[in-house]
Amino acid sequence: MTAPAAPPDRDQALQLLHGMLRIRRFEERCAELYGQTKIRGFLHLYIGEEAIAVGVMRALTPDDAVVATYREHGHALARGIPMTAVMAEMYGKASGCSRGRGGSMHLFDAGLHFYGGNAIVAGGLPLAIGLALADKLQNRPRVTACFFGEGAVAEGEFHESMNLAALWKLPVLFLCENNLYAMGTALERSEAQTEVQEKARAYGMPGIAIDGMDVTMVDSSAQQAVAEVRAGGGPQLLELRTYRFRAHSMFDAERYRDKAEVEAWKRKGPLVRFIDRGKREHWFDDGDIAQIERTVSEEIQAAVDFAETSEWEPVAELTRDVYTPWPTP
Amino acid sequence: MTAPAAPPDRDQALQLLHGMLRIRRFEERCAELYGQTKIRGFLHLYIGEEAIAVGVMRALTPDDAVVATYREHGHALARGIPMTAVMAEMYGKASGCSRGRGGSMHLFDAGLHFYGGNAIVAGGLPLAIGLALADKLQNRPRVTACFFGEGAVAEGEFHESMNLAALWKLPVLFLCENNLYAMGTALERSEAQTEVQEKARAYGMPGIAIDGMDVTMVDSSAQQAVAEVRAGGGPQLLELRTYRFRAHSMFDAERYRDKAEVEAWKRKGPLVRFIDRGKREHWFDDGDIAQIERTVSEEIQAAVDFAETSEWEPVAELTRDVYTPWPTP
Amino acid sequence: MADAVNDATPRITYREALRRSLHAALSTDPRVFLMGEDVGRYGGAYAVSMGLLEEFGPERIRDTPLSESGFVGAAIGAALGGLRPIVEIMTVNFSLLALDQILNNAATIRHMSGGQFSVPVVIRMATGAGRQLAAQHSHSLENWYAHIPGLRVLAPATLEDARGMLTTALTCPDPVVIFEHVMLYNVESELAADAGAVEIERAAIRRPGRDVTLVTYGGSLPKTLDAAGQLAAEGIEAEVIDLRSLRPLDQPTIIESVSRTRRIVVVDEGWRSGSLAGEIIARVVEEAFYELDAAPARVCSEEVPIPYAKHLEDAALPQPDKIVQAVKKVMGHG
Amino acid sequence: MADAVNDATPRITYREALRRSLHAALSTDPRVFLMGEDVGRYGGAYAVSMGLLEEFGPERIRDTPLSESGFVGAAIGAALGGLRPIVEIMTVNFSLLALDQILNNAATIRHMSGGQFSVPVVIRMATGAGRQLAAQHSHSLENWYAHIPGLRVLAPATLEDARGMLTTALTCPDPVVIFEHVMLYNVESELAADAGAVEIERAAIRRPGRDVTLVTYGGSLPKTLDAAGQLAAEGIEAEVIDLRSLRPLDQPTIIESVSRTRRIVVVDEGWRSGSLAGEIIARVVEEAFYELDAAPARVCSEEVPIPYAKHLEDAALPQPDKIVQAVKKVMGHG
Ligand SMILES: Cc1ncc(C[n+]2csc(CCOP(=O)(O)OP(=O)(O)O)c2C)c(N)n1
Ligand SMILES: Cc1ncc(C[n+]2csc(CCOP(=O)(O)OP(=O)(O)O)c2C)c(N)n1
Ligand SMILES: [Mg+2]
Ligand SMILES: [Mg+2]
Repeated sequence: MTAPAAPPDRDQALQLLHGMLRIRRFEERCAELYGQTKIRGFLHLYIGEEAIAVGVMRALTPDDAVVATYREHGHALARGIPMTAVMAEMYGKASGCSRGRGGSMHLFDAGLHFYGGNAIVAGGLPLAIGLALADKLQNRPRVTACFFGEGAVAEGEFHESMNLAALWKLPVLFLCENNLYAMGTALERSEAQTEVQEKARAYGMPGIAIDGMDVTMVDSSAQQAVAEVRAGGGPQLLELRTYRFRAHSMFDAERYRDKAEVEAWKRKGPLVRFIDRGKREHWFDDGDIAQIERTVSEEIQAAVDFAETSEWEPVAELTRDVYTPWPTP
Repeated sequence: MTAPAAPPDRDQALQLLHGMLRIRRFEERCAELYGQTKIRGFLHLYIGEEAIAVGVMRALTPDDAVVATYREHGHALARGIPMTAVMAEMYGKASGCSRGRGGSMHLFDAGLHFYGGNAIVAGGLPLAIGLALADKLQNRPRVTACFFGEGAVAEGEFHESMNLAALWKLPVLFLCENNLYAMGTALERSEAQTEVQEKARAYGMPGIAIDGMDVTMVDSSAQQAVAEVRAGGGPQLLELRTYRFRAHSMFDAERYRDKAEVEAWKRKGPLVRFIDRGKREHWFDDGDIAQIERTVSEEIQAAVDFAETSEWEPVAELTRDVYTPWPTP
Repeated sequence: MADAVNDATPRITYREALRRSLHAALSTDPRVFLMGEDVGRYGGAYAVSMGLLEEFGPERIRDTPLSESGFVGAAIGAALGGLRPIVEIMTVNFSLLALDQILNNAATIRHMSGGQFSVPVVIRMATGAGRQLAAQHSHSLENWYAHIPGLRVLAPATLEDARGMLTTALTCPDPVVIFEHVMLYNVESELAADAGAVEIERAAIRRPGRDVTLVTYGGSLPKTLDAAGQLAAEGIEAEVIDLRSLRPLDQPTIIESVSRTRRIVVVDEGWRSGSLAGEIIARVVEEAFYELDAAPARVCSEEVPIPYAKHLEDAALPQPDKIVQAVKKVMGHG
Repeated sequence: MADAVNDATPRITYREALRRSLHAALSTDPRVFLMGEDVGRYGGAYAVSMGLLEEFGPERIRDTPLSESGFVGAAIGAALGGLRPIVEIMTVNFSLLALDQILNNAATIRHMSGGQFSVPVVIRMATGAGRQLAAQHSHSLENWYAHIPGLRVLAPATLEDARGMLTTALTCPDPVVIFEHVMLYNVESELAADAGAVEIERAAIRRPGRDVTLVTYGGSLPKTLDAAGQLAAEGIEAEVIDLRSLRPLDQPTIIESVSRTRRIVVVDEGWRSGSLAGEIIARVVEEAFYELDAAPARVCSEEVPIPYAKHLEDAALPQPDKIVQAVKKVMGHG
């Protein structure tokens, strides 16, 4: 059922590689900065799952909407929020993309239709329904891409949202990032039926499972799904099979899974695989990779510098933006 | 997939008829009493759906648990709560089965393991999960029968409860009383997938649809399902196809359905059909029916007399039973 | 139908005032739509939206499945998407199922995004007891909502406010929750043909008086006015303040009144502990402690799940006689 | 593991005190089991149940899917079915998803059934801010729960209470909600080897004083004691009351103290409007108006979704310096 992945040309391949490496290195730096207490609160790394955000975002137009979770650095960067603004947000600076209010879990960008960073599991799904409903009622040919983990599938809001989307034939693309664990809870300990895409059928919705570690496969599947949804075919569910290489958050001792399991998955990681293949198929060579690494590293350093030198929001501004300025009549 | 309905013998047939007529006439009287303002608040009549409560309850043992909704007079009576106590509850008297606190929507009986009368749509489902979990953890061979309307299927709690029951292989029998409407909302306007029993598959749970207007079919299907659940086969869903002949509650103008539709369903009603068949197959005759009507009418009159003459709870007792008497250590 | 709507009948019900307000909004702003359980074909559980489906069609008078979290969240999303949704939660009792969406999304997204988004959603719900609907269907949880930064919370107690608050709320860029007390729907009074938007941040003095300030809102206003009438017959002139807005609270109006009367009784159908009444009293003593001549008092619901039986339900709720007693005690005539 | 549990190390953490309490309950009562998200293999989001799965097995240390309403309702049902469930809701922030079950079932079934059923469920949850977890993960909604008739609500602020309240709650026939403040888990102090059940209806005076009464609970207790220390250095002797039980409230202890000190400041991490602090003040002025020499005051959270940035989060929450200032103002030194 999955679309055949058209091999990328050299430019596309370099873009995909750049997109993934950029997220990977950014997050590696974030982990270091966390150790240095520059970043605080919860920090959920996307390392291992980069192919999904990079592959899916390519399928969207600037007008489409994105709803993501607390594990959304990758989505924010791939969508185009400047790395400076994202890093400043992680620092809690006023120049952050959420003015320092949100931190790692709540990245927002109105111009890019990036509706957060939602830290309540499944809490973003109803929002996606509403965004898509607004598009439908206003006859806008937009798609809302709604990301969530496989853990969210157990929540009542998943069920309610899937049904509403299907019932009202809304242009929503549900993207279930199935990394097999919700914190320490393996999928088979949370779902009676573990084939997530099977759930879609209970709502009469098309649903397929994709290898989420293969960025070209994600890319082409997302292209096809987005096109169908945009054409008015109603909502779809893509289950993206992936794995998180790091701990759930910086507080997680990972007692629930074997090192060996993690290592096995790392060997199937989106970057190793794409680099292997890209070199084998001569899309790029080591020189290209080194060049990308340099660009990325410069971008990251610039982002850190920006964050470091940005101002703190004055405390006097604490309660701004609780309400929108509005004259009572 | 449904069990073949073994024809009842004369005794069984009379019991089934008596069970259904008793609920029908009781509720007809309740509607009158509502007009006389003896009964107040919400009154949700089960008229048209009696075959379900009567058929299912026969399959349960006294140790089994029942969880019902606000449309539960039929279930309460069929389970064995004395009609006097039910009627007194509708009057709000201290002798009512919930001491006048609950009214029509909240009939309870601890001795009969009748856990209410829940007026939050789908609110009883998680309770049923817990009751079944308690049975499982304590190795009690009990079944929890959980009734709900097809409207409840859209609620997140339905989804969460179905999954928990299936995941933990709990002895719950889910009984979806599909009367096609949730207040004024027809099933096809609330569910993308209208085959309710199909939903069960999303949890890897067996689910079948039954003609809920045929009491013998309900009886035999429930017997089989209860036996399988009790034997440790895990939860099951029975969808019981039925129709409510009266308005949703006493406030409903029924603008959402045609009189003709209602009339057509009435002709397929559980009592007409069972009486026709019973006479045709000589399970009983008009004399038997008249005899049952007399018994029922006497029981109802006795219940009304009991309710009329019962005492009101003294106002001084208002806040009793908010907390259980308990010595702080 | 459309004609009847614009017709200023001399006396109409609170329900009809709400309906006219919905009708006017739907007629004038194409971004406005109404969604909720049974708002369409059924006409609304409390018959507020009767006839609107026929006039505005099923896209704008949108019946929803029983999925409170889902459709309230969808209304929030639709507001983010540029519409002006009015979402009806049938009653406050079911709003708990949607509370996560209201608190963690509607009220929070603006601040959490650094001010990038506003969420102009209006959430209407029926509230309160008095119809013998028993414990699960008789809640008064206004104070929970009034606790939430980022929300505005309104309680129309008069026909003018039933007609006007929704209109104003729809011009507000932030989420507004409107509580309609179930005992008010059938209340009748006159309503001017040109009734429309009202301001939504100030309390109103519904009856002036010099001896004691009675502060209340929503479904308790008629009871409080009744009590004030009885007190007047005994020579006690009570000033009755209708809060109208529960968040923000119009503290100046309350303080000004109390500074004149030097006595206060708050009437609130919420359970006493943790009631909005407690908040009002706290504010008054923080702000005007030395203006008071007597200890403040509250008349609230008893701390019990509301029982079905009429005499028990009546005993559980604030009633005019309890208000009269509380006032007399505060006046030193207790 | 089992040995370590019974070992009275001189200093242990609040977290460890909770763990010992769970361990003792699981060891002594076969009806007790623990359920919740990640309580088993993960060891608990705040590591409270670390090691219990290995000792008691997956039936009694039951990991649940992310289905708050479902599994909290299941715990209520299991309590009806004769067990003594302890259900952990990872944090209060997610408890909104289960609030319908808690209010409309756990708290209500006893009364609504005319006293036929009790619901002996214990619901534990982490609460509060201070770890830079931002708006959706920093709520303090204790007062919402304390509003609900039929519940008991506890806030252990010390190791003795962390160890003992759960034990007592498990003997209680009614639902008990226990709030564990996230900033307390790492607090260390000594705990007697034989520490066990504590009574759960009375407030405790954590520091005696004659000049002003500071009422607080949970995560604000250390801040309040800190402030009291600073005040003492300036000659102001503050009495610090730890409420311990938020429902029922131990009004006599508060009134007695205030009658001596004649001044009160309430410290509460809830947002100011509709806070538990407001309720305390209302009760004090209703009951002991004439005992007060000064207007009561509160130190609460600012009315803003809690921001991520440390300096903003700090500014949003009660802090010792704000408490000191509030006390000085109440003392007339402001
Ligand atoms: C409603 C709710 N319950 C619990 C949590 C705590 N929590 C945060 S992330 C998480 C795991 C979610 O797993 P999944 O959806 O698979 O996403 P992943 O973290 O694997 O990307 C949990 C339990 C939460 N944030 N919201
Ligand atoms: C959570 C919740 N939402 C809404 C309601 C109002 N309500 C009461 S009954 C009902 C319809 C339920 O329909 P269904 O589940 O099909 O049961 P039926 O009444 O047909 O037996 C509704 C919407 C409620 N009680 N609870
Ligand atoms: Mg996951
Ligand atoms: Mg129905």
